[in-house]
Amino acid sequence: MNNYLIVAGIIFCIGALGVLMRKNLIIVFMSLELMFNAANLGFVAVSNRLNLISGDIFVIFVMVVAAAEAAVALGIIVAFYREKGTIDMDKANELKN
Amino acid sequence: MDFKTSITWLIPLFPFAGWLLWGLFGRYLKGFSGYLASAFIGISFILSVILFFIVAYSHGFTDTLYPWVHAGTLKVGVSAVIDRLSVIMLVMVTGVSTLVHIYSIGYMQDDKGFSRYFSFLNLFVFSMIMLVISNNVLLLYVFWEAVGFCSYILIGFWYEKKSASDAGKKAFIVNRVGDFGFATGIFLLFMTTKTLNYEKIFAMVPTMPTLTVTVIALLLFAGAVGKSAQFPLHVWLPDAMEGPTPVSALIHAATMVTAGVYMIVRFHVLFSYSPTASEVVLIVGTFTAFFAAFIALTQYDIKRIVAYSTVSQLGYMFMAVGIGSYTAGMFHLISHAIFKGLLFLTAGSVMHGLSGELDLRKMGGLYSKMKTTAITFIVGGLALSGIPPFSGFFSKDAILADVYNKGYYFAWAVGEITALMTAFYIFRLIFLAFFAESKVDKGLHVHESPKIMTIPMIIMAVLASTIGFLGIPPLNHSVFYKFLHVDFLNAKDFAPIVNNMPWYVLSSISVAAGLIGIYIAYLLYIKKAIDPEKIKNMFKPVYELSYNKVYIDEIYDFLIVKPMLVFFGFLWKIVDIKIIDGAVNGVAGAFGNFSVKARKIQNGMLMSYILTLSIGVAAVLFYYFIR
Amino acid sequence: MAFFMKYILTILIFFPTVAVLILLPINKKNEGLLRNLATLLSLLEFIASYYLFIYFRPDTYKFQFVEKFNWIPSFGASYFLGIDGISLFLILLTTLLTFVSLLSSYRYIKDHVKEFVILMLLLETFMLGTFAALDILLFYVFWEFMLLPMYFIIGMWGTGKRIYSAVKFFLYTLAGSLIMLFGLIYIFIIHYQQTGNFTFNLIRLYNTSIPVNLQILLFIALFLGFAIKVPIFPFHTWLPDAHTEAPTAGSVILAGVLLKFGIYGFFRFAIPLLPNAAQILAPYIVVIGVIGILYGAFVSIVQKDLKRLVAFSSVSHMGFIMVGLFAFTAISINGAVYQLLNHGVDTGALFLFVGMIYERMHTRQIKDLGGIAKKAPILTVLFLTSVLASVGLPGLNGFIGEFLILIGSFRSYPVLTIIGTSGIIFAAVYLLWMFQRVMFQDPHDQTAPYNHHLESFDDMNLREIITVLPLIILMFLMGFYPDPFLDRIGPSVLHFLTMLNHHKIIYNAIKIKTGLSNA
Amino acid sequence: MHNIMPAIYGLNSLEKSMLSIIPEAVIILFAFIVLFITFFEKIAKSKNSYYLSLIGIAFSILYVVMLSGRNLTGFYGSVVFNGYDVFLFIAILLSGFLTVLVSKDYIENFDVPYPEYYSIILFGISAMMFLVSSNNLIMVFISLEFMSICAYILTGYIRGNTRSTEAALKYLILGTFASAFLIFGSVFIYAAVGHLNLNSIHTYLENISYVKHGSDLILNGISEYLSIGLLLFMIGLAFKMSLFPFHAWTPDAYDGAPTPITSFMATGIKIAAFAVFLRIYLLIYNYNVINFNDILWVLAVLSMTFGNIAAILSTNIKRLLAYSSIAQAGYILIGIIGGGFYGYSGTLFYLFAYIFMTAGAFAVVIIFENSDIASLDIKKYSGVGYKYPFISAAMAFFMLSLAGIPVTSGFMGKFYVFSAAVKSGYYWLVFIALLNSAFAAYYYIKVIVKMYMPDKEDSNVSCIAAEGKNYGIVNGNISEGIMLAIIICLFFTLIMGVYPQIFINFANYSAASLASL
Amino acid sequence: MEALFYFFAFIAIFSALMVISMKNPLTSALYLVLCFFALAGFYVLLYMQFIAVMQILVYAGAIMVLVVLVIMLLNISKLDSVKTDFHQKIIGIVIAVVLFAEIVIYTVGGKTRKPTGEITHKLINKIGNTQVIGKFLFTKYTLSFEIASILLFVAIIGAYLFAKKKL
Repeated sequence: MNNYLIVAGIIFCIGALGVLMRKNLIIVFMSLELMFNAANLGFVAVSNRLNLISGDIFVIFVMVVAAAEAAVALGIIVAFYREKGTIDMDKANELKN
Repeated sequence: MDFKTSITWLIPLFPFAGWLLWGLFGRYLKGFSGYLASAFIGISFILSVILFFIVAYSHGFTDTLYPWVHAGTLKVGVSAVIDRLSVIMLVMVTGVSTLVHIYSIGYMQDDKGFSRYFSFLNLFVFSMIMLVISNNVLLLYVFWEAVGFCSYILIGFWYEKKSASDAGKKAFIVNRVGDFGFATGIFLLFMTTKTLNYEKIFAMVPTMPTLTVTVIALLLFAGAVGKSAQFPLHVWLPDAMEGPTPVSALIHAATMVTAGVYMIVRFHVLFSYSPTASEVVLIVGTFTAFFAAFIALTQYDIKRIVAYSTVSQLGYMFMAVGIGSYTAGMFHLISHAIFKGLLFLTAGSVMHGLSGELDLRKMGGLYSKMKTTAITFIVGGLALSGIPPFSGFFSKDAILADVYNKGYYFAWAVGEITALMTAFYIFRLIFLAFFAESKVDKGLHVHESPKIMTIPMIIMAVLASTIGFLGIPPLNHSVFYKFLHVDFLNAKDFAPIVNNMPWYVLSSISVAAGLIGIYIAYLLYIKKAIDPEKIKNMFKPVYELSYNKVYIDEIYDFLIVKPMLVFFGFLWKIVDIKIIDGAVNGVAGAFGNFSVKARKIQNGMLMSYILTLSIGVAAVLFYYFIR
Repeated sequence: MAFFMKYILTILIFFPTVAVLILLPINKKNEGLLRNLATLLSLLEFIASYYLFIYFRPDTYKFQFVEKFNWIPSFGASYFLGIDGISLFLILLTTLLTFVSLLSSYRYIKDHVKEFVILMLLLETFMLGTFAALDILLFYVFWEFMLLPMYFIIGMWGTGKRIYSAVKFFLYTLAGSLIMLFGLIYIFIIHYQQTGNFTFNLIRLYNTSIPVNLQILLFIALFLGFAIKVPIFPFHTWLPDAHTEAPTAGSVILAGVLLKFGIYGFFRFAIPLLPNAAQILAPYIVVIGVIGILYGAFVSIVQKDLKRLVAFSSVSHMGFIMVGLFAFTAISINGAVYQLLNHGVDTGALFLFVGMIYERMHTRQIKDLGGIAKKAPILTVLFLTSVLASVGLPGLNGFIGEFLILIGSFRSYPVLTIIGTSGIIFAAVYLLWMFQRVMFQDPHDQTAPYNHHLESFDDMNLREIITVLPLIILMFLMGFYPDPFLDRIGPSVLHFLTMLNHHKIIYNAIKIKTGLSNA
Repeated sequence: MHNIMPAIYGLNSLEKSMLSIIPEAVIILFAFIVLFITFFEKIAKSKNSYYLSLIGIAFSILYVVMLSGRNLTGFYGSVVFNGYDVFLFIAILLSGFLTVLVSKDYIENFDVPYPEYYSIILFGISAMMFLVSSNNLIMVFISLEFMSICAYILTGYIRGNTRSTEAALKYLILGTFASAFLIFGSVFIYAAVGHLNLNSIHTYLENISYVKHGSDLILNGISEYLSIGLLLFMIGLAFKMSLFPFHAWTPDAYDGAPTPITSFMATGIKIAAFAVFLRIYLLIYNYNVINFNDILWVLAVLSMTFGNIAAILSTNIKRLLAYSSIAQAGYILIGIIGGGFYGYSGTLFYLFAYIFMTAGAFAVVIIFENSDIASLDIKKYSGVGYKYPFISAAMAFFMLSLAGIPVTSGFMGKFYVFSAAVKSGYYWLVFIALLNSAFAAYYYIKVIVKMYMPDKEDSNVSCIAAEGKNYGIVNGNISEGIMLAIIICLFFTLIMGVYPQIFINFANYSAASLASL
Repeated sequence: MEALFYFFAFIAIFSALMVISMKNPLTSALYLVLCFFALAGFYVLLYMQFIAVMQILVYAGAIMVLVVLVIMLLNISKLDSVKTDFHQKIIGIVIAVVLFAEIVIYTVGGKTRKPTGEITHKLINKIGNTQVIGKFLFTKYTLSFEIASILLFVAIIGAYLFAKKKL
């Protein structure tokens, strides 16, 4: 049982590492998706272990949210690209201090 | 209020009213205010005389006008004590004041501050009267300071002159130094006795520990040192001569400066229970007498010479009270008031005649041109030198005799030497001013003063030559002694008479000293038997010392004033601005610096924001680990 | 009339606010009307406040003219007003000085007149409220809001580094107040823990018993708040800046009323709420007070700016008052309270004169002044009077206060008092020296260029004379006849000491000192 | 099969469920109505959407008021509606109302579609309300995300404005990152307790046996997962509450977003986040071995200190307010830490007070942005106090309220939460908070200084130089809406400072329902 | 089962690592799809075929297609060589490692609650997990479901607002 959670944890951390290290917004976004998926895995595993179904339901909502977020995020990335001509995270530096 | 209390309160009322009237409406009264002021004081004088006789033929009394300060256990009223001591002072103060007022009408005639002058002169008289009659220490202290204030105002009367306003300020501040001691004495007195009323205090003195009494007495004496210009606080008096001359006569010779002596006499119970304190009084008095006379020897400013002689004569008075001879002290106080007042008035007359010239080196031969002035001046000089039958002879002799008879030989010797020096310097002045060949500017029209000035001078000269007879028969048998001694019965006889040298022996010595002094002056300045310059060169260092007033002012300046100013500057520039304010601004600045740092976290880089967030996550999770 | 007497405190407090509402619709161009109306209304307020004096009963220590309504029941806060002998005079002083400073500003305040008079009147409301509040929360609300109008007055009409000064004044005192608030909340909570109900009622909070160690901490918290307001050395540095840069009216109010709040806070709040701590810490505070006396005096001596000199003299005077208050003897506290009033009158007057000189000479640097005495005799005499009152010349008010403080404190702290007494020498030094340089000094002196404004220096006009006259009269009245004042202060002071003595831990130690035992 | 299924709703129970979400439903309804306006090109540009939104919010408030006093649970315990919700619904709706009011002036300066804008605001409001009333983790998660997505869209709403887009981008990346932690945390909570419903979790934790472990009480077996889950969950919420160090998005997003939206974020989102945190805190966090107050303590101190210190040198008014909102979050947290009925009531009171002072300040900022000042730079505010007396006075008042000067709601709120914390023995926390408020006053009064005490050298950059010339508002007049918003804010800020008792009663009522859960 | 678990675990972790380390976003995307498939495998192992299918449909199908579309649309096969801040990278790695360590330590150390639920995988298999999920989704979680729909709707509006060049 813990194995699943450990795998979930590892994937979550890899996702976090990706967010931390990468500057390409698309890759960062994909890393975020990884993190969400890690949580999904955890939910399904726990739900299975506890003989419950609510975790699985949660997963469905996470997916919905992920989809919605993907739409908005990609929209913003596109808009950003249109304005700056790049999807480098560091170019978002107009607002500071 | 019966008759005598009404009179008591009327005496200060007149000058008080005068102050307000001339102060507020002086500009409408013009020259008239001088006459009115003199009249007011004159009335006070007459009332004082009446009161004198009332007291002389019945007994003293106390009266409270209204309750004044009432806080906690401290209850003080505006109240008066009328006994023989205070009536004598009253008569003296109002009498001399009346004469000086009249004199001033002439002297200040053309001054544009005429009304202001009389206003403050009246205020001074009021304060002095209140000082004399006050029945508790607080009231005494109030008017003690008030006379100081009037002195400040009147010294700085011609404020446009920097030296005048400086002198006024100096007088006030030096007096404050003395008052600081005086105030502390009052605090201690109140702490020990829980009252400020004279009678209650005096009733408790015998039960108090000697040390306490000594400390209190010495602290009070500090006030007297300031007010009566004794060493080391004498520095203000010579400078005070920047004021109008009648002011010098009234305040800096006759009345205010004697307040210190009066105070000690008033507190005789306290002082007599502390031989140590009395001894200090004696030492300070003796030293000052000599010291001031020494400085007076070489001065050229006539008013300053007379001023130093005042300091010196006050020293004599302190000698007297220091050995418990309160009547002798008071006697000298009265006679000194008259002859010194006279000297100042005449000096003023000289100035008047010479259009304000004060330097001896620019005078000479005035006798022929202003006879009245000269003669009255000589009367004063003789009285000062202690030549019989002038008053100074009787009063000074009474002191010196007591000093000798009570066994203070050294003090006596110093007193005699001082007497010699006194005679010398005052006659040096007389000879140089009136008899030596004239060095007056040719263009100056030298003239005798108007009647309004000379008449008070003549009256005073007459008094100076006659008042001494109150002092016969000599010593403890005199009229004066018998009259006043009643008030001193409570005093402890701490310095009993140990010798019984006949009075005439001692008197002869004194007179001899005086005559020798006069003779030396005669030799030097009239006969020119000895060249003064030669002597000057012979004793160059001593001469310089005397001429520069023993450098006391310079020493004060160097040791106290300058270091203090540097220290204060340090406090302000370094401690206040750099350290305290610096700390405050430093804190503010530190926040500014933090802000710069904090804003670096917010550098606009998404990467670093993610990093911050992750660090937060790691830290929060770590908390669980170390919990 | 009955209504008036019943709610007199509320009416007095909020009358200026009503006055503000009256002034609001007036066009700001109409400066004359605004000025005159505001001054008139403040005069009315002063006259109305005189009723307090008339109907005040001097024979009791109890709070009078009490009004009490629920305000925030959840916190136990109420609208609770009342005055005793001390707040009575402080209220009178406030109404008087507001009138005086409004009258004094006719010449100085030239722009934004409307804002100025409104702020002054608002300030008056809050000052009065602070003095009358007997509910801690209410007190605090008034106390802290009071900073604002003052802050605006300094910042908007000040001179030189006015913004720096205003901000410093605001932040410094605010920091103190907030630390004080901490202490007050703590006491409030302790009372809740002991009795189970919330209350901010001061009289009930007096009965809270707090462990001594905690008391000391809390006292330090309250001390910081009040000490900064007083201000006591070394928390004084906001004062010279604020005073120096503020407009005359601001300086007058600042010195005359605002500085009183610190002492008032000690008297009303810090000491009775934390009596044991107060007694334990008193010696240290007296030491600080004495340092303040001397420090203020010393630094005043070397000041070059006229206003700054007067400001530092306040530090010195406040030192005296602190010594008097913390000596805990009936006499010294009477003196301290009396001196509080005196300081308001004297320093207020000094600032008025300084302001008049500044208006005419356009400089405050002492070396650039001089020769004024010749031009303006009335100014000279009146200025001298207030200088002397400040010096503590007998016959004027300053003396009585100082003397009572010193003679009272001497019992408790002889050595310190003697050191403090030397302050009276230095007071004479700095004030007289200042006076001499400003009024007498030869204007053609070589040390500074000739100030051409001296040519057109005119003597005080009628308005200015009326402005200072009440203060001058008070100086003499309070010097010659202090009884009506001391009579009313006395019972409150005695009650204050009795309260202190009820706390028995150090009862015996201080019993002898206070002089109550043989009163 | 039937034994594992939830009971079928009766008609009554469905009615009750519907009743419990009526205020949200009304808002959503109006959101759709507003959105439909888009279809009609002609009226799309007009003010209809603006008025419709206002009406919708007003209706919703009406329903909340009508429903107040009821204690409803709906949708199998997914949502609850009780006094707590009444309070917060009104707070959120007012915040939304103010946002809509101030939006019109601002949004008309840009070439963007209006109906969508208002409709998304309405959706956001409904999301917040769902968040507040949600009673299981799924609801919490989904409404939180709903709210966030609305916020992302609104933040980047000004198309073609690089600042706006950048703000949205930063907000989105960071927000999603934080959400990931939140959801990963819920995995662990779920693993530990096996429930998603907050009440069930609460009941479970209440009945579980505690084991003595050293000096700690340890929940039987599940403490590790529960703790880590709660910690991660808290991070997600702390992000929305913008507590240091999860604050990083705040200044940038606030700065770049359209100003009305900044106001919306600063008030609505913050309140909703605090509300849900408070609920979960009370139900779950209280029952764990970790003393969460220790962490919150540190977060509160760091937030206020960072917020205040960073704000000191800010010259951009929106950033300044953003930093200030971080600091304010720290103050609000003190109420939660202080705890107890008193503390929760204080927190709610403060939240309520906070809406009006912040929204008011932003409203003034919008006016200034639209006027001849046309800048967010505080330096440009030099001397506006004389030019716009009323608005400037209002601004000064809001600043003072934020600084916590008496006679304002800010003081009462601070006083309330601080005394609650003192009551619970958090002396140092309160002490630090008070010191913080002391130096925080600096930057609040800095604004006032600029407005009323212009420097001489400032005069060339400020409008005061042009005093005398008849400068008007550049982009049309100040509309009644924004003035109304300012007046509402002023009114509440003043009344809550002078006579707060009614609001305290309201907060008490609300806290009582919260505590009775 | 064990073997399958480790197989999927290996693929999932490996592909996840590749996602974050590939230079080309397109490659990353493909690895992400791989990762999703591995996760779907996990779900199957956990008797949640419905979720597995959803995973493929929603993530691999919808979201990833969207991502790839965007990549293509923006024509950014490679990021311009951006200088990465070295010490930021170090700190990033350190933090990630710490996070990783913490999460793994806690995960290993913790225990779940004892299974008390009734919906065992046998039951699910008996009824069919689509039906179970559906029953719950439309009863107990109706409201969430409805909100999710609105959420998607708003997200569509948002995406449309952002992505459209000109309205």
